[in-house]
Amino acid sequence: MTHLLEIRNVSRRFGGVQAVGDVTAHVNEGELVGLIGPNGAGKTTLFNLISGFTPLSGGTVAFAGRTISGMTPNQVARLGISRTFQNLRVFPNMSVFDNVSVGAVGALPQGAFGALFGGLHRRGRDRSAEISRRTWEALEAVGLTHVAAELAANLPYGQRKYLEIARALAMRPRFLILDEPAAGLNDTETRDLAAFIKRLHGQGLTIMLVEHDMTLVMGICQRILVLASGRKIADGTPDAIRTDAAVLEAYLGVDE
Amino acid sequence: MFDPYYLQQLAIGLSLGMTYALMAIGFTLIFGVLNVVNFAHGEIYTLGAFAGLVLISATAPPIVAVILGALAIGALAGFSLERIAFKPFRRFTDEASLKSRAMRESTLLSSLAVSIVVREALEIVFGSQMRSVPFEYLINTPVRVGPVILVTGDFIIFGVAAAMLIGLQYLLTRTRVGLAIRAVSNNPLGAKYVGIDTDRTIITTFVVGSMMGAAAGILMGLYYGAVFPAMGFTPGIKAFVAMVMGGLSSIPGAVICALILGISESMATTFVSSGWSDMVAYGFLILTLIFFPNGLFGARRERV
Amino acid sequence: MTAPLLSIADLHVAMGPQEILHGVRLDVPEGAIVAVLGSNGVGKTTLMRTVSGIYRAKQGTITFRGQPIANMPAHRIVQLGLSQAPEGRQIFSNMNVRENLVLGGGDVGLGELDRVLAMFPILSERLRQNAGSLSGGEQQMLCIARALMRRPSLLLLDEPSLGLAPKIVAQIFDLIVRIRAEGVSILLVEQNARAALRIADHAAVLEDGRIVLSGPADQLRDDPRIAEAYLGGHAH
Amino acid sequence: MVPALILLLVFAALPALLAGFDKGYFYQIANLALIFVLLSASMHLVTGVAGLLHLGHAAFYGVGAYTAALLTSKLGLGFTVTLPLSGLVAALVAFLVALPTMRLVSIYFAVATLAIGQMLYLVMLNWVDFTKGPNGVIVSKGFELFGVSLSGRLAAYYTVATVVTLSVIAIGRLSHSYYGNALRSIREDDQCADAMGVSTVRLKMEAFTLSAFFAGVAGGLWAHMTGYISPGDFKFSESILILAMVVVGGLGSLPGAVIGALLLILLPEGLRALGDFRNIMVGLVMFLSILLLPKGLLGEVSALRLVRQQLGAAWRTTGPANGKGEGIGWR
Amino acid sequence: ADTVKLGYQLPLTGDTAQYGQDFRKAAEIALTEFNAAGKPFKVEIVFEDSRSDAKEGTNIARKFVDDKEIVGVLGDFTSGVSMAAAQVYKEAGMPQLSQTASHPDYTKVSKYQFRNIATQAQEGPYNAKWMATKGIKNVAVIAEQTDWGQSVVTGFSDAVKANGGTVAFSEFFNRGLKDYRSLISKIERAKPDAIYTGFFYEDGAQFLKQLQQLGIKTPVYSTSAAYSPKLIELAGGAAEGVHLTSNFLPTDPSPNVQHFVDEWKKRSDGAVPGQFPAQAYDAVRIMLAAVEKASPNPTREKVRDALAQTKDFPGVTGKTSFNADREAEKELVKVEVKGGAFVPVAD
Ligand SMILES: Nc1ncnc2c1ncn2[C@@H]1O[C@H](COP(=O)(O)OP(=O)(O)OP(=O)(O)O)[C@@H](O)[C@H]1O
Ligand SMILES: Nc1ncnc2c1ncn2[C@@H]1O[C@H](COP(=O)(O)OP(=O)(O)OP(=O)(O)O)[C@@H](O)[C@H]1O
Ligand SMILES: [Mg+2]
Ligand SMILES: [Mg+2]
Repeated sequence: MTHLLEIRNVSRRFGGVQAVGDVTAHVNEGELVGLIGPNGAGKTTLFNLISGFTPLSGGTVAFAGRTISGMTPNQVARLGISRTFQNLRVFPNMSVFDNVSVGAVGALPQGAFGALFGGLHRRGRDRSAEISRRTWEALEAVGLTHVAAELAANLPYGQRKYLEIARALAMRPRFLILDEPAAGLNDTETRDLAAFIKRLHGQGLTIMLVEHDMTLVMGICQRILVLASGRKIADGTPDAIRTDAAVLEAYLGVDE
Repeated sequence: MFDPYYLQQLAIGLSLGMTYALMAIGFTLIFGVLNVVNFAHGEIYTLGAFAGLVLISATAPPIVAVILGALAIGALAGFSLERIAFKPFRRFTDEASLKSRAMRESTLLSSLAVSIVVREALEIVFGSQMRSVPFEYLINTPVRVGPVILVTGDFIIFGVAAAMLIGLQYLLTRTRVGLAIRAVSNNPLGAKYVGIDTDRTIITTFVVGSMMGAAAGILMGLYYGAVFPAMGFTPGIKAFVAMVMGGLSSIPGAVICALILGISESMATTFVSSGWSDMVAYGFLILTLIFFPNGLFGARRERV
Repeated sequence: MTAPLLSIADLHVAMGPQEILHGVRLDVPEGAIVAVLGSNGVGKTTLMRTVSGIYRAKQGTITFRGQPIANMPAHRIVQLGLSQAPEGRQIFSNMNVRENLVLGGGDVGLGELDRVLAMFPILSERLRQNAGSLSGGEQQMLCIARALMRRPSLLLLDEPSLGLAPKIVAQIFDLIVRIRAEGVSILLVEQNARAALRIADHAAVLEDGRIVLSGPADQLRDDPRIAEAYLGGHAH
Repeated sequence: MVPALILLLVFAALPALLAGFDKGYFYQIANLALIFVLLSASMHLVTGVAGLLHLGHAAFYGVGAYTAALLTSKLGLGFTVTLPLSGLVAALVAFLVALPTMRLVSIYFAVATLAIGQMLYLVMLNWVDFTKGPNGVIVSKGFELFGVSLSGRLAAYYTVATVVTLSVIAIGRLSHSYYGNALRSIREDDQCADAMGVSTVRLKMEAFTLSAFFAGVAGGLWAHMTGYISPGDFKFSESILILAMVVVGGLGSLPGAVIGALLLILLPEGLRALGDFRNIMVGLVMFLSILLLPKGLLGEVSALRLVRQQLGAAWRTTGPANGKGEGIGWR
Repeated sequence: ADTVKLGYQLPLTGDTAQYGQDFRKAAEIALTEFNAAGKPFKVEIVFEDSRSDAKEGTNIARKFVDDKEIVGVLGDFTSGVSMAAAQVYKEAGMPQLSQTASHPDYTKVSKYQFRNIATQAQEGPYNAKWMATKGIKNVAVIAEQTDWGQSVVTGFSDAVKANGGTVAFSEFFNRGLKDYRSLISKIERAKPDAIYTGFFYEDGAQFLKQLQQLGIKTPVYSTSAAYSPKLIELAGGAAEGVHLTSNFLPTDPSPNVQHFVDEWKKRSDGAVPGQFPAQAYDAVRIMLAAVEKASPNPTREKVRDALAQTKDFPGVTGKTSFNADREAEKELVKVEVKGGAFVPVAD
């Protein structure tokens, strides 16, 4: 059977650092997978390798049966993989609405022609309406409609996190990659976020997330991959991971 | 069998390149600390030349005094320029402004506006014609080196540029001040958190860079024997191009690219024609950028 | 009781027309760990930045060792012995790790380098690597390490555990306790309220730009309002 | 749409005002200002919206002007044909030169456009056999529409105003659309835009080409309006002038670009009484306006307001979902 | 009317302001004289700054055309601006007399365009002949890349070939080029007997200095455009021996030349005028004479006709007549730089 995402023997070196070494893993359609590991284990690098930001040193990545290694980030994105960044990257001088609409336009490009004459024929109008609708839906999904007109730079950190997620959702991805979505949120906020992610998952979205907040990861992920020093050291259910000796040693620390 | 003609052309190209390099050094230093193109650097260069000229015609001092005078004016001009055209834009600390293109290009344009005012003022005060430098001050006595003829100024410029380059490299990589300059250039907010007086660092850089610009101006005045308000324009563009081609942050890179520009111009004149020489220089630039999108010695873009 | 090391009174801070802090009062006694809690966007970072002199105070006083420092230039404040590991890290991404630390040392120099590197062994492996290419957590460690380089008498930590692995988080909190033992006072903003309250001596809750609750940390730990809002619904 | 209507109204009503003076001078300035409105609006697309510092815009203006001039003088074609061709040829040239350079970012992009502009200028100047080089080209035909002459004072004004208004409206639609948002995202963070599926290289190329198209149209207008063009009209300082217009008015804002152009064309004319000091004054006004309003006389209105208006309608027709994200069928 | 208005468009600011400023000075000398001469009417000149920018040049042209009292226009300086403005004057029937416009098609724009400058069609053959009499067979030609430079090269090269000489080398450089050494080395490789140059004094001085630096002794010939005391001031000893043509000699003892030179010196700290101010002075006086001839009640058309009839006008640049093409026919003088001064030579 084929998996939605298939990572085969992937590796990446930066000079002397083996950031990711020979990792093989997969994500099934409809799964919610966690990726954990110590700082510098290569989690973000792996995300970058999947989303086309970093070229592979070896191995292949396939999505929905198609090899995507070597594609540019926007090609990958248009296949339905959408991501957020570990360091928040919103478009500060654009409104919240406009920020999110970029995700929608990324997936449903409105060309120059459409922008010029879109109002004049049905297809163009439909396209614009569709983009508006997706944008608005994504904003509703994260509950940011009330600040749609605000400049993104004026949002507090927590709302920016949701903004970034909304932007990714506006693409209507098949596969969503979240890099430390809960960083900087307090426990209550993290709990809300966990519920939100779960809801997204419940609606059929495949999700992979990196997170250092174990309550969140253990609470919502169906399966967890563990990286350490660029290698996969474990892959299993939360319960299995929680007790895995190698994981305890490398990541969780003994007293958790 | 080598033809001394080509050697001569190469030497001329190198000498031309050195004149660009002389200006590019200060330009790159200033760009480095603010990451904004200082359009007024050409006017600093011109002011340096005029300062020297005024001194010469007023008191006919020894040449060292002329250079010192130019340096003083350069320092003063750099200081005022920073205060007038750049500092006011640092009053905005909110994120939207810091990351806004509009703010960035405004800073660039404010230096442009200042440069317009300075140039027009110079034209009103001194007229826009070329002014001659008394012959005893000129540094263009021919010198024959083997089959090649150069002038004394070529060696002086080489010496000065080399001294500036080595001095700055030392400053930037080996001293605390240099480290502070690089820190401010990289992350001004971060610099505040580690206790760097960003304002003073920027001013210092401006003063040093402008002194170098003014020194370049007076040297060029003595080298070509003519001083006029628009003299900074062409070398300014060439210095800008050299800086970007070299990779922005690398002063040696800017110098090397200035030499490449000079040589490509003289080679273009040799093999094509003088009218097209800039075409070749710009062609080189584009080619370089196609293969090295961050300049020859530029840092790669940061990871995402 | 001696005068507190840092004392903030009636602090108002505005960004443009909008006022963000409306009269904050907060003391950090010598040798104490003070935690500031609060949900997103209430102004914690604004408070920290104002203490460090990055933002201007519209009104109010901040005194450090009896000396008023409100609206003093940021670099002077740092030189007085008040370092911050800021939100967003603000490291020098185009410079290598060593240079970052050297800059952190400022005029105090490199005396602390070995000690600091011993606290963060990962960094000593990466001294020549560009800080911008470090992983998120590594950058966070660098940011804290840099602030320690000056041997500050007051350390401001804005969400130090952000992006760190659980094992490292535990280490960081141990570290905070350790450096307090060495005589460094600490003002801590933290989302991980549970951990923060465990190590803090005092704590304050910031809401909408005002301190709404403050007192000894163990008291706050048991306060039901805190439990509800910051500890995920149930105490401990 | 509303600003476009206002623009239309103003342009249409202006002659009533100018007629009061009965001065060819006012028409001349009005036409010139309009041409620069188009130039600065077209640069707005690249520099304001997509955030790419463009230092060679005047060259495409020149390509357009030369296209019109050479087609008229060599093939005897009239304005009706040459105007669209001016835009198309400029766009084509821009497309070709953009092919290798659009991967560049930030200042590297800027310096590449500087080089492109200078190279095109050198071609106009030095390729004497084709462009007549420094001799320039006399454009013997004025404005016309399918053979009907429009070179009377009023007719010429309306011709320029119509072309410019239509173009500015087109640029407005481009920048205040989702297409414009995609361009803006490149300005804000191109790597992140890339991750959102925005194909940055392609969009940069399109924006660059489109802006060259409108600059070319402006060139065609200028050629037929003055009747004589020479390379000096398109040198580097013109690019900088256009850039100044875009920035003074408010980078990122189309009305700002329009106002900036009007200001920097009208101001030097208005200050003629100051004699030799007028350019100092222009520099000072420019400086002060940037100093006091660094985000421009008119900051970025952003697509925001317009998109919201548009959205308001769109949203009502699709019907808002209730609640806070519950049951949203966003898949 | 008792005052008649003229317009003068010229660069008073910008990179070429030095020329415009000189023209204004020359015009003021001419105007003061005229108004002091007790004529039945006074003349007023409206000066407008074009910055050598075609945009501004056409704006000014419209402005002048609008002013019903203006019956004639002087200027502009560069051909580009003069040509652009000419399109306006042509349409409005405004006589335009430029002291310097050298574009080959300038006077072809319409019957309203006049110029007071020796064209290269005249100067080129004159110089070619001069060089031929000196036994120079093989020449190198360089000129600035402007419309004027273009006409320098064609006007001269054609004549050289017609005289049986050869042009060994011919190239254009961009105005304001600073380093001519590459070009000079290249010229020398062609081993010409002499170098013929089309440049203004700024470029000329640099060229001559660098020629000297490279130790090259090949004789240099140039046009009247380089004839300015500033050439010698800037180039110093390097200007020695340069051959030029001119139609204005400040040393000419004739009273009207001396009067102009004295007036000029008074207004410029004792500096001596060069070729261009002299042309401007004459252009203004030719225009004034035409206005006088067209009075009373001069109109644009009448001024144009009067201008066209200008015959043997006794100016400081010699006698000027306009031919049927409204080109000035000038008497040229041969000059050489000797001992730091321009000295007329017989041959
Ligand atoms: N461009 C680069 N040059 C050198 N080393 C790099 C580069 N990019 C990443 N690395 C190194 O690769 C390793 C993996 O980094 P990565 O960002 O993937 O870690 P991570 O698992 O996401 O960690 P964290 O949880 O801290 O975010 C790190 O040690 C980092 O220093
Ligand atoms: N530079 C600024 N310009 C405008 N508004 C700002 C600025 N800095 C902060 N704000 C606003 O002030 C409020 C408080 O922000 P602050 O960053 O201090 O919150 P915080 O408590 O640190 O939140 P977080 O937990 O997200 O870090 C927010 O609403 C934010 O939008
Ligand atoms: Mg990471
Ligand atoms: Mg914060």
